[in-house]
Amino acid sequence: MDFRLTEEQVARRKEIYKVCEELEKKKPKSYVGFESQFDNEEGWAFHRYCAKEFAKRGWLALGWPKEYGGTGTMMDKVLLAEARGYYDLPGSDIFGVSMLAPTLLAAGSEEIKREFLPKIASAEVMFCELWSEPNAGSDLAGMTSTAVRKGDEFIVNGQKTWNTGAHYADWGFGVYKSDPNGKKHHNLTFILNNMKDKGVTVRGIPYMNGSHVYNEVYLDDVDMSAKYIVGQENEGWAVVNVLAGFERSNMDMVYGLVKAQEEFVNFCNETKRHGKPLSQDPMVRNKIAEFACSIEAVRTLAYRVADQQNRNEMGLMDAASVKVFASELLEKFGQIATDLLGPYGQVKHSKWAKLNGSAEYNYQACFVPIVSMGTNEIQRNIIAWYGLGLPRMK
Amino acid sequence: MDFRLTEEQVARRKEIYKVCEELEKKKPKSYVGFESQFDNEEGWAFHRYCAKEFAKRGWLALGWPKEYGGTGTMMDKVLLAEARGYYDLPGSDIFGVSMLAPTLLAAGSEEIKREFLPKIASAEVMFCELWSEPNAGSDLAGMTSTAVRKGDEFIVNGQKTWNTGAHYADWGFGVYKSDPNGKKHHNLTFILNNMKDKGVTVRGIPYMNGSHVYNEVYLDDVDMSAKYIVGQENEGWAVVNVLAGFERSNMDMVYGLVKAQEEFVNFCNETKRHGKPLSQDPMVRNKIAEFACSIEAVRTLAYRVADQQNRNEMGLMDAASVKVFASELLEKFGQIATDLLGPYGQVKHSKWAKLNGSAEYNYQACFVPIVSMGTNEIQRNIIAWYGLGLPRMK
Amino acid sequence: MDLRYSEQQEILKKSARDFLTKECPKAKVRELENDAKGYDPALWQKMGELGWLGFNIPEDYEGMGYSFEDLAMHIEEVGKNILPGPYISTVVNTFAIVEAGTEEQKKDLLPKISNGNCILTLAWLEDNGLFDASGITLKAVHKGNDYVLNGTKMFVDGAHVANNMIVVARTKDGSGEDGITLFLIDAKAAGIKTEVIPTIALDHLCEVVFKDVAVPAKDVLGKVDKGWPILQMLIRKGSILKSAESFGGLQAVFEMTVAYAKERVQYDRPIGAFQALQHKMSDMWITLGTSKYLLYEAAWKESEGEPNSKEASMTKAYINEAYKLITALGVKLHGGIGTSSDHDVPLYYRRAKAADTAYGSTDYHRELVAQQIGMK
Amino acid sequence: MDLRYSEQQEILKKSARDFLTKECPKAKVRELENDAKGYDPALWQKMGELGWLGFNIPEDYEGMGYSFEDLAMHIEEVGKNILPGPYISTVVNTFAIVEAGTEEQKKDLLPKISNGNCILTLAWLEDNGLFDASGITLKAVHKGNDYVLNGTKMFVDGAHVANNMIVVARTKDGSGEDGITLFLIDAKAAGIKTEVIPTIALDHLCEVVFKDVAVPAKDVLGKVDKGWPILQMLIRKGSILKSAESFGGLQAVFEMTVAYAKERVQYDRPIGAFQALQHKMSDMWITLGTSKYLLYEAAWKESEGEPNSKEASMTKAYINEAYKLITALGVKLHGGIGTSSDHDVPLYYRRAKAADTAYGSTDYHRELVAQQIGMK
Repeated sequence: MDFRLTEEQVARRKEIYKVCEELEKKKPKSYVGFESQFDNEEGWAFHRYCAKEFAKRGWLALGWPKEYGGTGTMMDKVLLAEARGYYDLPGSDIFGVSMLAPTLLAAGSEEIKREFLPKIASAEVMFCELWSEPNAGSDLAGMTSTAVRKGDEFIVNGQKTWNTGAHYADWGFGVYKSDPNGKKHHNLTFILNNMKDKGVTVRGIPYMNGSHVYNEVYLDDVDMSAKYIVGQENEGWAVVNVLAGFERSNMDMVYGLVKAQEEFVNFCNETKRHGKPLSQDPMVRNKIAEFACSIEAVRTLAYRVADQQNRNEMGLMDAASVKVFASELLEKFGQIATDLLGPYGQVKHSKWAKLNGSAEYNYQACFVPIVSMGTNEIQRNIIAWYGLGLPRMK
Repeated sequence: MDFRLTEEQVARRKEIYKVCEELEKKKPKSYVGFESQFDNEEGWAFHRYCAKEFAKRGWLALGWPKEYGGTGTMMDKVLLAEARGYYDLPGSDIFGVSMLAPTLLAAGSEEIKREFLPKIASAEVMFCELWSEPNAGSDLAGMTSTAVRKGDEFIVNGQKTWNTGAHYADWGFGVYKSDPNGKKHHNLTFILNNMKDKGVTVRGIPYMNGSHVYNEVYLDDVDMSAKYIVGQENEGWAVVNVLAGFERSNMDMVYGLVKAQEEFVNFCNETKRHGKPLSQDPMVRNKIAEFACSIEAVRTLAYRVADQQNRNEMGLMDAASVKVFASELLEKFGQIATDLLGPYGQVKHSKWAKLNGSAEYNYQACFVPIVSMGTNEIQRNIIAWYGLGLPRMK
Repeated sequence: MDLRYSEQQEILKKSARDFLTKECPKAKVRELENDAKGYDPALWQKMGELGWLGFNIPEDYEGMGYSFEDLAMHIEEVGKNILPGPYISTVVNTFAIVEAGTEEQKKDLLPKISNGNCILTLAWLEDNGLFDASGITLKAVHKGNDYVLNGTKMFVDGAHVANNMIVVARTKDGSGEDGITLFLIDAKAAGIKTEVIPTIALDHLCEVVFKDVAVPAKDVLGKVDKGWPILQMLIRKGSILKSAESFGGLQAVFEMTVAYAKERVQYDRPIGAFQALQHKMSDMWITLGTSKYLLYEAAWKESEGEPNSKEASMTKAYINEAYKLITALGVKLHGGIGTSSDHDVPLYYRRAKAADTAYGSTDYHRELVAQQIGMK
Repeated sequence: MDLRYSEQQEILKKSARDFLTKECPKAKVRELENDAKGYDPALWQKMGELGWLGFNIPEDYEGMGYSFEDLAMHIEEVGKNILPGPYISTVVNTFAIVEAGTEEQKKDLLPKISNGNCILTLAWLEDNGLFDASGITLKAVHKGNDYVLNGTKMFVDGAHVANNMIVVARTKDGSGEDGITLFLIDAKAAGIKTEVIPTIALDHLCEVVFKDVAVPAKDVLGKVDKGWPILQMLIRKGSILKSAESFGGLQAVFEMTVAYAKERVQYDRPIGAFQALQHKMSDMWITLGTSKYLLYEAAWKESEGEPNSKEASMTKAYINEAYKLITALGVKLHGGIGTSSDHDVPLYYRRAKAADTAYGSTDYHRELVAQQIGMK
């Protein structure tokens, strides 16, 4: 094995960290955690600002083919995720950059690639995902929204839900039932639409901590152009699967944990309890060390995913492991950190908060990675069925 | 609520503890834990000795109707289990006293009750259970052993497995397929048999720590008399369910934990590490205290089960909770205790062992209560289906 | 031995349930989270009329004189429904007056509390966040007939709306248990500045700054320098009652989760048919059972006047963790919908974190348990 | 970056696998547990012939001179199969001679070890059970040209069959890291008494009593009083290699469990179709993945000569717990059959407990991690 980055990668890493370190200084005060980019105007503006800074450097098209404006490598993309995670920065549109772009590259028409890839690479257009429906969460088979073809257009009706950032997004990508009589897996169409289109209504679903991340999106007779179909008409299921195949390394989440650990260690060194630094409490040392071991373990596995992606292997099962493990580690850290803060564990971002309120923030925000992008329960099913070859329940 | 024992119960408790304290002094050195009664001649002799002592006092017929020699109350039975657990004593045949006797009382013919109840109460006869088969573990539907009726006899053939103590037991009780064409749940017969019968072969299955607890029992053309049927012919399934209904409070396991905690606390007080008693290590204090909370929690719940049994309510779901929780607590204690002993955690009962080797013993023996009497997984199914009313998988 | 709620207790519980379902629906709970006061004065009045605020006040002082166990069962229902405001604080702190107050203090305050005209809070913790005696540093200096208080208290429940406040202060140099004195003061006294701290449960815990607050000597509660045992008593009773509240919340989340699992269909079946989820709900059930009798053993002993500080600490340490764990599971079993503040489960999840440090954290109580199981 | 086994490493692993499958079936593993020696001399000879005992010995001393990473991968296979006897001990302890031995010591012992003619063990721990320097109390007193050793060592792997032994002794008063000296001695020297301790893995760890054992000064390994850094190096390398063994065991149990779940039918379906079991096996898979790269990062750094004591301790602390957890799960997923000594899973379950304290327990290594992540 070889864990070493090439000299070029080391240099790139340094460059990326430097840019991110600078950007971090411009973070608005209200930006308290990884979902703050969606929570308010300031957060979204900062997201767009960072995105522009990255775009300038070609960092939103890392690993793409040159002909579509690609720069760098898949590994560079991982390095950017790492640095963004470490500094808790937005700026890379998870829907546009991480999900749609590779899907378009794999399954989009030349026309649609030429139209949208540059807009994604330049951070001109931000996307949202129109996916789950009230009765189709984990299971897309329950989908009821419809797209009825009329010449060059589809008339789309229905309700989508859990649409992260849909209240700020410029465009959306979604799947709709396009053939009421079609067989399962051959009755959906994958279409892009402008979120400003007539008939699109976005309504916020407040997150448990009061922040605005999720939305419901109502589609009433929305005209969507057939030229924005990705893949084939009625073959949206296949496109969904292509998209699901572009699992991320979750390096940003992992490096968020790395940073959280560093900050917590500093806090323990600086905070005295009963006249001694908290860091000298054997129980605290043991717990934080245990946590550090887990972080390092998942960090190395995330690098294995990156390594696989870099050689165009998918590593889907390892990626699922990273997703499950890192998100549950975040949950555990929220618990440990709030516990160790004693009564201060409950304090929200404010002048009284320790660690800028991050412990309380994680205590609630941890569910975002746990239940989104295929809940961890679903991930465990996937590992069991496709990774281990265990029989699927009937 | 009222947690107080009556004055009579307090006196009975004192009496039982006293008898058990005396018996404990006679424990052979080779008796290292709760399954030692089956492991060797010495253990089994001690089991029979204790049983005789209990029988003398009428303590093997606690809570039975007076007409069958019953003495005392169901609560007294619980108190005996408590004291036996605390002093880690055998003497109450789990199969005869705890399972078969109440089953006979509920479903046996007058004749069979008159024959066997006195032998159980006097500790003359010890039973084993002939239940699981190689392809019928949790699921009795896979049972293939047969009992073919010939006049007043059944000719029984087949193989049983996981038969605790069958190598010492005098009699067995089992279920066999008695009607090859009968409908499911109406094709089994529940019969008692003498383990010395011709055609009965017992072969040990060594437990992971090398001790002899379990057996396989081969039945080759064994004649079993029809007068030893419990319930109706072909209606053994109903009897099995009656028997399964006599869940125990598991008070013995719970009080085994109570004792383990006491011994461990003493050990920590007396053992110095880095010049200080282990009991002053904040991490040790925290872990043992956590464990103590859990023990007290399950102890109170076990008393709730006893309380229900005492008023002829079954409390099956609470009993399932106690079984699952206490057995997994024992597993956890095996882990914590061996960990805290450092390199001594791995040492078996010997002159080098700390705490008489109990930590290493529990580290392995914990699986006995976890996988027997319906594995904890099955218990969780039962709670979900019958307790919470969740739909059974198809 | 009879480990059932008595018939009378069942009636008590049902009446609390019915009242709260009607008077304090979740819409009101949400509204009060962002309300300046954080409680509903009209509702408080009604509770006073029903006797809820005088459960533990002797009949001589216009209270109901119920047993501690009855109170715990009542608070179980309060926790099941959620009731915003310093209700439990007021009830718990009242014990200090009942057990340690002078006749004058009792006559003055107990009827008011019982009738719903007095909110009583406790100014205990400080910015060091410690639960033991060494955490008490706020100074009360004897000057003439007064004591003069200077310092800052943290996490004081509803201080901004309280009428009276028990202040835990140091009247002697040192950091031990001796030299701590309780003062029963007017919460609006001159020199007191109160600010609401934003907390996870939005439960209006306050920072209270004392600047030269003069307190007449007659307002000492109990004896000078000997306040710690009274505070310990409050911590013990508060631990049990807070655990009763949490246990109610546990049940609510359990019931909601099982109901949702029966109703929500995915992959052509209710999600409650999935074994992985079933087993988690079975674990919730097991946790409920183990919590319940641990709690009521402690409560029953408190009623009977039997020593129970070990059981109280065990209860608090165990249920603290159970509540956090089960509510987190509840969120996850609900999936996306369980993460929305529009849903009820997160209301309990956030309160589980808040409950966890009220009257002492898990680690604090585990240390008390360690001492009482003989760890030297 | 390339986080795959190289082709050559795959070959190395396959040849170890094939050899052990043939030469060390589980029947032999069971037999050797209760054998007086605890290892198979004939097998040891063959391993010597194959070069297994000289993997980490430079070619100049008749070794193979493989990289540390190759060695770890080889040992992963050893752990997967289980190989009774002091193999890992001999390999790890050899590093002390390679890195700190005199030319004479090297010439004397390395070829013998490499050729399978010398079992080398380490007498480190004592009855205080401590892993840090303060645990070393066995005294070595300078007398003329000799050192005289008195004291007792515990948990010495295969001391009863070892040819040579590295003894960790105190040559200066105190309990710190300074004043510790390593002696490379004949394991059969006069005054040494050895007894096998019954342990969970029946792995023939010994009590070794030293009574006036005279050791010539030339048998000091490294420098007098400066043995601790060498021991630390052994602990670091041993931690990684023991973790590699455990990681192999983890895989074996995982594979057996998944295979059994596909094959065992209950309620008309393979038990692997039950979601509760599926999710546990998914968790096993996740644990395998996280263990693997943590381990090989540490091993790779060791090969490259990069500082890795943090990673080595993280690996040991993490895989210790993973191995115990996953083997316990393996037992439970197998149900009854998994609890029998006739079955292979308990072989690994018992070894997981044994592995856990070899080269330092989880808590010991977590403390080292705490120091190295900046906890003051």
